[in-house]
Amino acid sequence: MPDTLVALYVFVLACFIGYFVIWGVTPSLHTPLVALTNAISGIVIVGALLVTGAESAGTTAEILGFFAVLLASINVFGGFLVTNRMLAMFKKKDKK
Amino acid sequence: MPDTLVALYVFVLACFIGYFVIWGVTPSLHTPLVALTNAISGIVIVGALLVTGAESAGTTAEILGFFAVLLASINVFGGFLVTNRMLAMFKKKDKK
Amino acid sequence: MEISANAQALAYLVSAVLFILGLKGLTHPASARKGNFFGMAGMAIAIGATLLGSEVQSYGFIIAGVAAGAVIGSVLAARVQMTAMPQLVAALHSFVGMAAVLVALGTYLNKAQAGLLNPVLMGELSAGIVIGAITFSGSVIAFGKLQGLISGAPVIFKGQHALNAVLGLITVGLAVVFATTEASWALVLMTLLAFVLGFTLIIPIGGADMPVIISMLNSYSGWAAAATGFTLGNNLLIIVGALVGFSGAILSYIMCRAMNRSIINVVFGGFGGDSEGGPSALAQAAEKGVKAASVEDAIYWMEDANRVIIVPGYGMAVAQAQHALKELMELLEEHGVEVKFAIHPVAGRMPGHMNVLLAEADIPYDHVLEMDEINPEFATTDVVLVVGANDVTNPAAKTDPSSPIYGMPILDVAKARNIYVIKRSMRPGYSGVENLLYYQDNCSLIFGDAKDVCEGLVTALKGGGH
Amino acid sequence: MEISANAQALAYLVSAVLFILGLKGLTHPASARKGNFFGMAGMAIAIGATLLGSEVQSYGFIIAGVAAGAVIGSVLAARVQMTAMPQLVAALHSFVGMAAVLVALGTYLNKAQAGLLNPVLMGELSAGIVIGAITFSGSVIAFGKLQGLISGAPVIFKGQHALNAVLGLITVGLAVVFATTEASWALVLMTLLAFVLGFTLIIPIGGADMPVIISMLNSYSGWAAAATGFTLGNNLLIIVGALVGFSGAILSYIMCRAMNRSIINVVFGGFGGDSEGGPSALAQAAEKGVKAASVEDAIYWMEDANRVIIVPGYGMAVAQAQHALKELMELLEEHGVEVKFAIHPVAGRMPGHMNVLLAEADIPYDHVLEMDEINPEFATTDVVLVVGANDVTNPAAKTDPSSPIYGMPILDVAKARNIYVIKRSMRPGYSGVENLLYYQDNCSLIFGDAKDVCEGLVTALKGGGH
Amino acid sequence: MHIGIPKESLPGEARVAITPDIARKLIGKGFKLSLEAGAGLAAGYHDDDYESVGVALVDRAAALSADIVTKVRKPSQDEIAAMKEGALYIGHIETCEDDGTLKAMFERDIRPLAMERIPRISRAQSMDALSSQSNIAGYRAVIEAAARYGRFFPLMMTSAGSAKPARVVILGVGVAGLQAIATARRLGADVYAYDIRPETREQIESLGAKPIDLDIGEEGSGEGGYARELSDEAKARQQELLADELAKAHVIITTALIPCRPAPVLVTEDVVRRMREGSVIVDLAAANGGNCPLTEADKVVQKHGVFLVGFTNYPSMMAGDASAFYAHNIANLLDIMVDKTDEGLVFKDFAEDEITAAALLTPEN
Amino acid sequence: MHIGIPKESLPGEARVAITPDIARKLIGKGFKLSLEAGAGLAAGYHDDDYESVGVALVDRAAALSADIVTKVRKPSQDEIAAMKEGALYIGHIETCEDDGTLKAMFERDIRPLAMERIPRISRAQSMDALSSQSNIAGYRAVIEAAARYGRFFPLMMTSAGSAKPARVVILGVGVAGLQAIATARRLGADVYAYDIRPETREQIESLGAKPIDLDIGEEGSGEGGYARELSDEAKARQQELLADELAKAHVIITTALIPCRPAPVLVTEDVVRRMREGSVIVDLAAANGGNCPLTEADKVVQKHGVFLVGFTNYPSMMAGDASAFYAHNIANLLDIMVDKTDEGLVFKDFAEDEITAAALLTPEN
Ligand SMILES: NC(=O)c1ccc[n+]([C@@H]2O[C@H](COP(=O)([O-])OP(=O)(O)OC[C@H]3O[C@@H](n4cnc5c(N)ncnc54)[C@H](OP(=O)(O)O)[C@@H]3O)[C@@H](O)[C@H]2O)c1
Ligand SMILES: NC(=O)c1ccc[n+]([C@@H]2O[C@H](COP(=O)([O-])OP(=O)(O)OC[C@H]3O[C@@H](n4cnc5c(N)ncnc54)[C@H](OP(=O)(O)O)[C@@H]3O)[C@@H](O)[C@H]2O)c1
Ligand SMILES: NC(=O)c1ccc[n+]([C@@H]2O[C@H](COP(=O)([O-])OP(=O)(O)OC[C@H]3O[C@@H](n4cnc5c(N)ncnc54)[C@H](O)[C@@H]3O)[C@@H](O)[C@H]2O)c1
Ligand SMILES: NC(=O)c1ccc[n+]([C@@H]2O[C@H](COP(=O)([O-])OP(=O)(O)OC[C@H]3O[C@@H](n4cnc5c(N)ncnc54)[C@H](O)[C@@H]3O)[C@@H](O)[C@H]2O)c1
Repeated sequence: MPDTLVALYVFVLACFIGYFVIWGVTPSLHTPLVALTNAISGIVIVGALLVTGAESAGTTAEILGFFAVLLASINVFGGFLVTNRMLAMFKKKDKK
Repeated sequence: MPDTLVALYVFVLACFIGYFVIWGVTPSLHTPLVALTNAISGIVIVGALLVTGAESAGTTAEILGFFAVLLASINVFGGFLVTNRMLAMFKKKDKK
Repeated sequence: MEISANAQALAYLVSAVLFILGLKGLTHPASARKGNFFGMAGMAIAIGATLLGSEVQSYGFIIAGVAAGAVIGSVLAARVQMTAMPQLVAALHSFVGMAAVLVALGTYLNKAQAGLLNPVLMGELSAGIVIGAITFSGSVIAFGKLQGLISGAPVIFKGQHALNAVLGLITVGLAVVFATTEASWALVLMTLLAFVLGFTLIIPIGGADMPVIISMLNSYSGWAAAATGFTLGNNLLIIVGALVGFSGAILSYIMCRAMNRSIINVVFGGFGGDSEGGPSALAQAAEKGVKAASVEDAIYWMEDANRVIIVPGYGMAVAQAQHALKELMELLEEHGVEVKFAIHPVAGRMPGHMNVLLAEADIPYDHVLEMDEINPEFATTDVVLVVGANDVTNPAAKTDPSSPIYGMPILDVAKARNIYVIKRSMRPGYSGVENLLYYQDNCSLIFGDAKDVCEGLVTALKGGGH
Repeated sequence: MEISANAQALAYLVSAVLFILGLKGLTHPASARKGNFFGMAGMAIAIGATLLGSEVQSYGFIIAGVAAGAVIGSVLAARVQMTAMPQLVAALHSFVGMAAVLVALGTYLNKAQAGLLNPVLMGELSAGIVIGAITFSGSVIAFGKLQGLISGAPVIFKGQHALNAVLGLITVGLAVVFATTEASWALVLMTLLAFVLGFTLIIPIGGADMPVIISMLNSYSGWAAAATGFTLGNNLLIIVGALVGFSGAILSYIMCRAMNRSIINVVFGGFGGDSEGGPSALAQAAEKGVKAASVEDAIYWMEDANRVIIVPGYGMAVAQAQHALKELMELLEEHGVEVKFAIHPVAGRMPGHMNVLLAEADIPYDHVLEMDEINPEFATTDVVLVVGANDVTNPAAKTDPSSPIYGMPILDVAKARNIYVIKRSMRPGYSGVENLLYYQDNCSLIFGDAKDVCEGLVTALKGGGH
Repeated sequence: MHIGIPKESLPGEARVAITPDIARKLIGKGFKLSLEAGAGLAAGYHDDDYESVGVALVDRAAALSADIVTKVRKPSQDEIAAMKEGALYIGHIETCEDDGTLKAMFERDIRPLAMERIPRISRAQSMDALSSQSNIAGYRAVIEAAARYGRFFPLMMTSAGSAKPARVVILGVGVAGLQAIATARRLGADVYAYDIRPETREQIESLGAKPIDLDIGEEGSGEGGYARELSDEAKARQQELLADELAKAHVIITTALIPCRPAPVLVTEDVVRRMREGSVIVDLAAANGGNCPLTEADKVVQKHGVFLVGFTNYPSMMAGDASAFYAHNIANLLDIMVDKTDEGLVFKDFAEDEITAAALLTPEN
Repeated sequence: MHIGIPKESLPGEARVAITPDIARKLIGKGFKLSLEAGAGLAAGYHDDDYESVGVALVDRAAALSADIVTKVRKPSQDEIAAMKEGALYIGHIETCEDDGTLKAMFERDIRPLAMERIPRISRAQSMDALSSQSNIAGYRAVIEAAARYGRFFPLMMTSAGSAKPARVVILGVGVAGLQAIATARRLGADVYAYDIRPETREQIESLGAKPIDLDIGEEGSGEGGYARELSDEAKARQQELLADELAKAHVIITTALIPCRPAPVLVTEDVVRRMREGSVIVDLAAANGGNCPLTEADKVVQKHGVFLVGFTNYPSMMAGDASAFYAHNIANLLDIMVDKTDEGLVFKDFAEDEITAAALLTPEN
């Protein structure tokens, strides 16, 4: 199968998973869930790495890439930590 | 990506979909759902077709394949029709 | 006409999507028929794309096979009695299992001929054969049990789990031998052992658990298809196989949960003891030929009914289920269902027992009718829900002069279209006589405390997944 | 160390699986922290595998970028006030959007240099740029509104939808021009227009709807990542992008449903009229700075509480919610929660109003306490559920000598750890004065008819998804 | 077939054996009905109502000389004397103590069907006047108690302080006791109940009240759903164990009866002395000596600060519904007694049906 | 500060102004209490109970000569004469019709705090004796009705036929009316209610009863939550529209009052005539002329077959709880009237607090 077709397969299947995965989320977790999804969307960092680190990358691309890496990693680190802080509020005491 | 890896990707993603897809099924649909899943598992017919119709197929393979096609298509036809019959019982009258 | 590999791959993708939508559709009555249709469409596209692809070159056997299969399958499906459906599904399963075995063997032959064998491939082949074979013989046993050819009783023997474990290990060992040495004796032996394993795995399981087992075998057949997909490098088979495999497993789990059984217990028949404290209400009912039903079954009919009559009795009072009944009434009315309460003059243990409790729950007086007023209405009523009443609904009072309650006027519950009775057990009511109502075709029992069950009805009526 | 493409692909698969499990984990409080951990692990594996792969050859910029990003991100996350979380998330979104734009542009430069451009690729690039740019400027607006830099009021102007449609069409047109002609002016113009589009799409939307919009922008950023994945032929980006894109969309939908809003209305701010009959309860609450909560939020705290005190008032009587409260009490007790009813001497509209109704619902007398008995207990109570009571909980009676209810003894509800108040609107009670309780940090309002909400609490307490 | 309905002669008896509704039904079945003028008045049924459904209004003598005479209370010697020889009498006979009523009837060849003898089988429930009237007594007993109790029954938390709910104890959980439980619960009292028959425990709970458990070492279930008399030892134990529970009560309603035996003493004088000023005891067993020895039949007395209500005829206080129920019972009984033939209605053989066989008193049984 | 509690002198008045419980509280606050011996007996409170909490048992004269005299009912001329000059009197004064009571008090410089003048504001609710006693009247009215009604209140389906639920109509939905609704509903009656104040509609429903809607073309809300008098035209319309609803009723409980005005006539003689034999009307407005003109104050009469209950003092029938509530009201009022200083308790300026200002009657107001 050509790569584009593979990509399509993968894309379609992933869409279904995206559709199914979060039904039934507790409303109090809506905000943390948004935060986590946001952190995960920091996955563009992979793209940024590939652009920046590519052998063929020119300086312009490298600089663009640098900023992309910077922004994406702010998002990645900030996102996960924020999620963590939100979830910390959800720690419940044990019943006596 | 080599084919086997693609297959693995596809398999893993499909497993997730399989996991998610039927939660929340109404109990009265358990049996029809089993019947439909059964019909769908008749998809081995694709394998059977490929074996039987392969250019390289020897007679033994062809005969094996013939039986495989036969059995699988009994399943396919029988399965969908049975599901249909079960679902027909679920047709409810309209309220006056 | 022949289509390109890309076109075929696209068609397969469409087909896979249709199967997913099909399964999803079957989770809800409203979309179920569309779901089945999606399934059919997916299958048609899959078969069409395969036939039009470049791999398939000769059509003789195929046409013969499909034609014969179509005829046999359609006839079977059309002819079978509704009550024999489970058997039919079991039989169909065995076909899939056998087909998977045959496909794997055929692939082996083809690949061997083309000199394309390698350990990974042979491993995949072995998986296909073993799972297919287990599916086959397991389904045959299930069929036999359901059809009554084999005793439905669980066949439990000492060391059964050890035996299965040993058989399983040997089978895996043989698969390894085959994959690494290409020894065909290993292939043959493995195949045979797998058939035996299917037999020993399923034979211990009792008839009551067969629905779960069928779903489990379904899951196996999915995995077999997926294994076949790996051997053939066919993504459609992989997707659909995994889909069926995983959803079948989940469905088995869901069914167990609904029956309040542990899946481990069901799948490894006779594991641990389910049997403390005498036979369960369900078992007793099964023995007597009385139908047990779930809350969802009752709701399914109630929410679409024009009229539901609720018949409360002493059990409602014991369970103090009146408040839950009030809520049920309100919800049903929101669904446009007319709800009435039918009060037998001697329901409960004191005159007016039901009236006190229904008034406490604020059920309006105009919903509460006496026997004489309501009796003519039962015949045109869609669903009667009997909540902990027994003697006052017993048709024996009219038909059996030898019964101690003969001559007592009763509520004509028996004449309704569907009757659901809530009680905890098969024990009789105050008068100690058996209730003939429960043996009627249109009557099912929901076992449980009246309050719990009524609350369950309320939840189910509100519920409905996504 | 450099890893093979296959190893990298496997690592990517593992990473994708971890992301899926992470999202799934976040749907339930019990597994949420594990979910976040899965997400982190997935990200670490993804970054590691990428860096170790053969494509990445120079590390200077990368290390600088990651290091700086890590510091900035961590500091931001650690410093931000809990109340400013939504702004932070919006800001982070804008970064992802911009990163996606930059990556697409960088890819374009790299590919152009390597002479690998083709229409499909450029189409994918355009998609990445446009979606990324919309995400960026949209998020910036959202940030501004939340932070109070821009007015939170919906900015609705005539022809707004037409304008957006025209802008959108032109952008798509430019993308087509770019993909077919490689004209870089088209690329630049398209990028700029996309930024504008993000602005015009989000500016009309009111502050109250921002949570939904953030989730929606989240979804956009996912699609941007997926588009990038297509350009780079990177399956991980595709999977994760699709995952985030789709689940974000679903989450927006779920959030709208929970708020009883139509998603169309929210996303296209000011579409159709949501505005018949004055501002909604929620909107009013938001304006006044009162927290609204859902049934599930309350249940989340209640089911784990040691003690829950229920304070019924006239609203309970109006809604006739006593039976639902009884059921709630029973369920909570099954969960091991101690439940008490606190009766204010003048709750309702007649002496003993609450007593009559609670007795009707069979709530045992020993659960029903008078004000003087129960007041000392509030301070050590985990959750107080105020059901249609208002004046009798108003701290103004103690603190505000100018209040008409000053001097009336009240229930010390305000001292409890968590307070949930069920009422239909922001309207005051009998005395017509505003209740200061609602502005406390530990108090949230659940809007709705008391009976419906209490039944909802019961269902939620029984429920619990899969 | 001619049914006569004389006016009840017992002082204070307000019921009537047949109501206009039931009269219409019976006439429809082919009976001829004659009512002593004014017989229904005390129960709220006017002569006009009877006349309009076809009942003949007659004088006392005419009413008594019908083929079938039906009454609520046992016939007086005068009434027996006024009846036709060979007539059928349907009503209570109250046969426990022999006061010559039966003898007088048998002498005049009058066949008495005793309503209190209807067996307690499912089919006979609709003819069971004991149940239908006990039910009324149970309800009414609570109303009387509430009317005599100087406080609230329900819990009431008000800005002028709280009224604690009345603690009501019901002794004897037969038909009357159950209805008393239900009614007291309705009014919001805190209700406890006790009976020697163990099966009543679940029944008490089925009305939302709390059973009192005593271990008296004996079970009290007798025949036909009735209780049996306890041994003296068990009686003493029961009194002792009950005392503390009862002393806490604000209202006690006793309904404990054993057929044709003096009522068991459950509330001793000592208990009465320990009860709070203004408490109320309603003793439904007053006619049979009372479950409390201080009760005086047909009177309300205050002793040791406690009101003792000793009425013996609660159904008559609710004569409207009580008569309607009783008339229903009579009509249902008549239903199984006659056959419709071409020559009109004829009696069946009373010995053939277990219900009429049990209710019909003959010199032999 | 010395509080005297004389025995109520009005015939039939069983309440007492202070109960032992409240006496303990007041003594704890620093008051000295003297009770006329036997003052609490009729309400079930023994002299011993008072003595044990520190109340001095005194004779009538001593009780009347305290600094503060508190009673339930208005003071008689004798009582006023026996009081100390300059004393404070707390109790009902019933000031609508001027019978010289106030004049006599002012002459002797006695300062009367009228309980019925307590304003109906949130803070004063705990001192509002009108409410606390009306509440009791509402409950009791239903108990009286049930005791006089010869049938069941609840629906009862039995094997001896069904008793239909009593149709109860409550007229006037103030404090008493609401409690009557609640109590009748508890007993299982089919309850309808009507008031001219439109806000009562929701309140009626909040107790599960059914509001009766009439279009009389006028709204009845007056000041302070009270009703105002209707125009003659509206009155006539109201009577007419109500008639059909009322004629169907089996029990009517009327509570419609307008402060210091004759009670509005809601149940006409014609309606009474149309009601079923044995129906009951309890007229809580009997003291003010009655909502039904046939009612006779303080009597139960039967007219046109309907029982008319005209008692005027229901709280006294439940003297135990009524006294407790009243005593609570008094204590809460005393609470805001005095300051604790080193020299013991001293009165605050009554004009400063809107409650005491409103309740204190002076020659000027
Ligand atoms: N009304 C009167 O005045 C009076 C007086 C005395 C006797 N009786 C007699 O009582 C009988 C009344 O008839 P009925 O139909 O009301 O009652 P019934 O015939 O006694 O039947 C009650 C049923 O409720 C079920 N039950 C008990 N507790 C339950 C719970 N917690 N949850 C769910 N189900 C429960 C019992 O079955 P499980 O145990 O399997 O749950 C039983 O089958 C008649 O025979 C009548 O003659 C009536
Ligand atoms: N007890 C007495 O004797 C008496 C007599 C007269 C007056 N009062 C006065 O009445 C008040 C009693 O206090 P309270 O706290 O019980 O009542 P409240 O202060 O009147 O408040 C009732 C609350 O219930 C809410 N509500 C009404 N219907 C509702 C429904 N169907 N579902 C959910 N909520 C509903 C209302 O808000 P929404 O409209 O936003 O839903 C309102 O805020 C005091 O001010 C007291 O002085 C008492
Ligand atoms: N056809 C039927 O099925 C039917 C009809 C009517 C009544 N019954 C049953 O018959 C039974 C008796 O009813 P009843 O009301 O006529 O009884 P009853 O009037 O004879 O006695 C009243 C109650 O007093 C109790 N009692 C007697 N001695 C006692 C003692 N020492 N201490 C405490 N309690 C004592 C009895 O157990 C009984 O429950 C009930 O169980 C009733 O359900 C059945
Ligand atoms: N502090 C407080 O907030 C407080 C305290 C007590 C009472 N209240 C309110 O004061 C109001 C009056 O209470 P009340 O019981 O003392 O009133 P009341 O005894 O003066 O009158 C009883 C009822 O009769 C009604 N009525 C008068 N004329 C009528 C007519 N022609 N037809 C029908 N109904 C008529 C009145 O509207 C009133 O509801 C009530 O709303 C009560 O809730 C408030």
